[in-house]
Amino acid sequence: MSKPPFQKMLIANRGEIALRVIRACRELGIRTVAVYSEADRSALHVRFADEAVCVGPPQARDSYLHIPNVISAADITGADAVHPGYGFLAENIAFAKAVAAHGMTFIGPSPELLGTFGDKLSAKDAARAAGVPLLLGSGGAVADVEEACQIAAVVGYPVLLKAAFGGGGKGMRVAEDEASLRRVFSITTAEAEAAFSDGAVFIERFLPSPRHIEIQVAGDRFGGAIHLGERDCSLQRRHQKIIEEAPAANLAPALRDAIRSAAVQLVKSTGYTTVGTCEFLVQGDEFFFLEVNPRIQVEHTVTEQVTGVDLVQLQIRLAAGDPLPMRQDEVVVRGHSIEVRVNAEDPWTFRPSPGRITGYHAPGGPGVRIDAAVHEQAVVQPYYDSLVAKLIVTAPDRERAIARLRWAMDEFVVEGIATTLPLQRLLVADPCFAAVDFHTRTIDQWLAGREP
Amino acid sequence: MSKPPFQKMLIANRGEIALRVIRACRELGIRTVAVYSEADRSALHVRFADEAVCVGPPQARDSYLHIPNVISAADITGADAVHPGYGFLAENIAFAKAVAAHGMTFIGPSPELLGTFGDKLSAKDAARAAGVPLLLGSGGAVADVEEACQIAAVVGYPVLLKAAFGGGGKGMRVAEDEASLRRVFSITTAEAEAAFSDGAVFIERFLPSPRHIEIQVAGDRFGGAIHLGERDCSLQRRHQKIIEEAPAANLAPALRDAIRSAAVQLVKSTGYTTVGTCEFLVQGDEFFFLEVNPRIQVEHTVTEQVTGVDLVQLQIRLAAGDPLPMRQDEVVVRGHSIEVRVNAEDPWTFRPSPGRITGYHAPGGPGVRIDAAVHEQAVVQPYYDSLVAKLIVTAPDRERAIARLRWAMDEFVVEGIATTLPLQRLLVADPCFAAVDFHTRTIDQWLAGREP
Amino acid sequence: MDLVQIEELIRVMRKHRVGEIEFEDAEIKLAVRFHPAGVALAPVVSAAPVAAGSAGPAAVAAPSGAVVKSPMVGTFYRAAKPGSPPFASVGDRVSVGQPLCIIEAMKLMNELESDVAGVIEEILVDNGQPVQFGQALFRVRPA
Amino acid sequence: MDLVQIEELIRVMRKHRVGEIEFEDAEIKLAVRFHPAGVALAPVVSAAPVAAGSAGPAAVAAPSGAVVKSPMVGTFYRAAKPGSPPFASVGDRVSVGQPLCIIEAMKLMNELESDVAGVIEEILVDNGQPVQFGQALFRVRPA
Repeated sequence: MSKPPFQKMLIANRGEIALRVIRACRELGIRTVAVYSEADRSALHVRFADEAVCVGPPQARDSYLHIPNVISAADITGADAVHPGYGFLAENIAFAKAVAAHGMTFIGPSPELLGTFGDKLSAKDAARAAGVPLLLGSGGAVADVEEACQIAAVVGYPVLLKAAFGGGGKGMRVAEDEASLRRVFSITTAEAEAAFSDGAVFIERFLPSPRHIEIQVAGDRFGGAIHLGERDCSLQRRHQKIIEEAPAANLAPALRDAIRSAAVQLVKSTGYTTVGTCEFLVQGDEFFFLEVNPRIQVEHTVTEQVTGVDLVQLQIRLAAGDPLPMRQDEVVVRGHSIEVRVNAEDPWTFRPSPGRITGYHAPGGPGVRIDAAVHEQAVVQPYYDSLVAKLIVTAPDRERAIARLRWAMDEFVVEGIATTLPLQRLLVADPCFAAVDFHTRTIDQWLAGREP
Repeated sequence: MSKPPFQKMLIANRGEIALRVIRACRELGIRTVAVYSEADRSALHVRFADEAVCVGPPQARDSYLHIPNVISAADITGADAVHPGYGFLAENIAFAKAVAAHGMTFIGPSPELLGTFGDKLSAKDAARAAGVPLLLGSGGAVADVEEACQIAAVVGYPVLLKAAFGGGGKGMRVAEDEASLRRVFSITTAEAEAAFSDGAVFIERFLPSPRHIEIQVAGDRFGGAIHLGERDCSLQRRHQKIIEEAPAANLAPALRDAIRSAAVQLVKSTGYTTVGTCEFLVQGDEFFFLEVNPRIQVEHTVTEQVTGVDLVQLQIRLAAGDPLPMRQDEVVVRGHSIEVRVNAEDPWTFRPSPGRITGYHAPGGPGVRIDAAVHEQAVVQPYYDSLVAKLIVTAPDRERAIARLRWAMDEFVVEGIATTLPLQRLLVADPCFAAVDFHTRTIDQWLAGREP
Repeated sequence: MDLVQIEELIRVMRKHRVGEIEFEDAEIKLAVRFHPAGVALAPVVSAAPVAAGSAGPAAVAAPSGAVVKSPMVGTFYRAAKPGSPPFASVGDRVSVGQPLCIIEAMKLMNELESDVAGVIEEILVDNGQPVQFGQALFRVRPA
Repeated sequence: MDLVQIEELIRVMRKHRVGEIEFEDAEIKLAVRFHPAGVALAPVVSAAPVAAGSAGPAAVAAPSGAVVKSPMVGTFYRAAKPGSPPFASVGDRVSVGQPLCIIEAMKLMNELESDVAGVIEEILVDNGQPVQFGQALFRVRPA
């Protein structure tokens, strides 16, 4: 086996992603250090790492997000690299800088790149500079209805009118044409004034039924940049992805190629030296830049399944300064993979459902991969995110992947807590799923229609 | 999806293979009927099948092996096909005939083929007729020391002298040359006389360090026959396989091709119309026919992993009369896969260790497949075989598969019963495993050396 | 062994007035002792699960009838052939060895004989219905 | 087995008036004994968990000292710098707010002040040794 890229990796995370990184490190010959809060003493990432350091009480801000304790844990164990996973400190510039200041390697982008992509405006600037299409809009608050109409004429109807300080779908209105824009403008500003004490509104082109398509990318220090195909993550509940797949189905080849090329172009133009994801919205035959996530993502698994590339190992090797181990034409997408996120949440209200898992059986068999960090009698803590397990199925084609997913979901037993599985079983059984007839608002609309 | 090959499948088995068949049926759109003994009321194959029928008390001979009850279970549920799994009734000619007599399809070979391969002598005749090399020997008991010497001269030294009624390694002696054969002949016959009340002895060429190589084959009703590569199952403990892999490592390409061709030739010559395995012993650059198993095998999984072919679905489709869905040149072996059989046995004495599983965690993550039918609080019954779970890892090459297997075994937790995992962890960590320096006697010798 | 099981053990000890138990297997080692004073147990009246003792603890839930179960998998028929009178009906008095029904299995008609004497209280399976091994067919009040 | 379960076990013992339980498995070894005074148990009427106090059985394992724990992850130093005398040694009397040691974290020296007054009974970590969050550093007998 080739020389390990690092000697000892501190994993600044918990749950399934901590286990995922431990597994990658074991294959690379890197020793591992887990960190844990007092609530996670008996967690699997603590059990399976070579060493473990308690970094604080249960609350994340005092433990997993507590930079001095996490850095000190790396210091006292002599780690030479730190993997942040996703969430927690993964996109924290201060943390990335502290890791470097302590002579360790941060498994991720440079602090500069974190800054570029952490800020929405600079990320859009980077995309614009790379020639990547952006969703047109006012950019900031519009002064009055006349300015709104001028912008809308450029953006094209329908447009979305959005309270600057709104959120969660509140204070938004769609205008089909100029007359309707003039009509709803005053209502929306008045509502915004009443609800948020600020009447400022934005204007943006409205996409009625966009798909969320994201490209997995990777770059090295030698200017190399490739994509590893796309994922379709349109099935979201209030912007939270719950089913993802690779490749995206029913995407016109020309459009698919254009999106992939745009992502590689963007990565190349920013001197990107790690793995990451470029996210886009796709409506009809158009696509628009959304954001770049310069880290490993929850749904990286489906890309691993269809490309055969271990993205976490690739990420670690790139951080060590290795060149990309393959050319673009060596990346082959083969088969179809679907991931279902099993969250400890009420399937209809999405209210978190922490507690003890009293019964647990994960499916196995051909084409089934489980990334989880739970077991029977494990406690899903109320302090952290609600992801319990990822069920990933892979088959030669999408139809067979769906057939596989159906039995795998039926075999997945989690007792003692509520999970999102009942909702996902219905979604996957719905003809719209097999027909790829869905977009980012499908689930919310479906749930809204279900309520009465 | 294409039309299901059958409407309803009765699965005349239990444990992981019953679950494996249920999963294949679900993907093919076939409804499933489980059978179970009174000891298996809460077994997973009962839970995950569409229907389940109790066929008798715990003892296998009164339930899973009780042909009238199993056939009646198929009758009363209206099944149109019966899958026997492996073990139990899988190679029982009377059962295969009864299934056909009741108008159902047996998922396996015809009763005639079962007969051909169920009898050692007729199987050897078939192999000989197909031009497949056989291990030379006396075939039957030798009359006296002079005949023994004549045969040994043809067979070539060293030869193995074997009491006809011996077993389990008793009453066997190796002779290096004629002088030594003359010396041990009288001792062996006398011992056989004393121990088994019959002094009859066989003579056979002795292979000092053979590897067990088997070829996965498949044939259809239209004369088509292909192989799906080989497996190396040399790591056995008293003829019980405990670690298997595909493809076989360090096998000279010419030898590998010769074995594969011999297997296909054998299948073709017998009009084989199902999936199965041709087993061989390989010593140096020679190979010798051992037997044909005309059924799905425990270790079929590693072949599935490296070929991407679902062997159970293929077996079902062939039984329905479908032609082979691929040509030989479309079978591509890609990557490397290793299976570890986790048995409920003392790892050193191999004494069965039934009981309740009080703690259970199976590994997950990239390249890990688990075929099991247990869970925390499940009871491993004393009535049936001791296989608890199959851990299968797959990676781009053997070195990475071994690295993956190591962490996966370390993460595999089974509490409350003893399992073979501690032995297998040592074996996989031993340099001889990475170096492919092993044969069918390696484990027994290794355990013998360990004893004092 | 968990708390529920330990409490169950204590209940069994109380029921049988056992003063001390020591237990050990591969997994656990457990000892439970009531105080030798012995009297300590006598005055317990309230709360506790049992109290039963004094009167006649063995008067446990006596099942009201015997059950005849299917010894095989097959199809249940109440009569020898369609149109024939049934072998047995509710209210009939049956003796040991008397045919109760037929189970058809593998195209063979197997007469099932009663292994109890008594009165048929209930027939639990409809004519022509499939039955599993061990499935309850008749409830018989022993006589 | 955690505190909640132990308390539950004690409840079960009281409910059934069990005098003594010893339990051992791969992870823990536990013994619970009510004092044999016997009388201690007799007057229990209320079923409630406590009542304990009066007699004296509740004089359960009073921990002999307070423990000062590390509030951060870092490296433990007994003195301000190499060669300096340690802040505190076994037998020293310390007051609340008095520095006990230094925890070096992210190259910063953090003085740890005592939150109890008393006499240092034991120093649980060697000089220069790494410490985790919540790790016990000093045992102090409160005064």
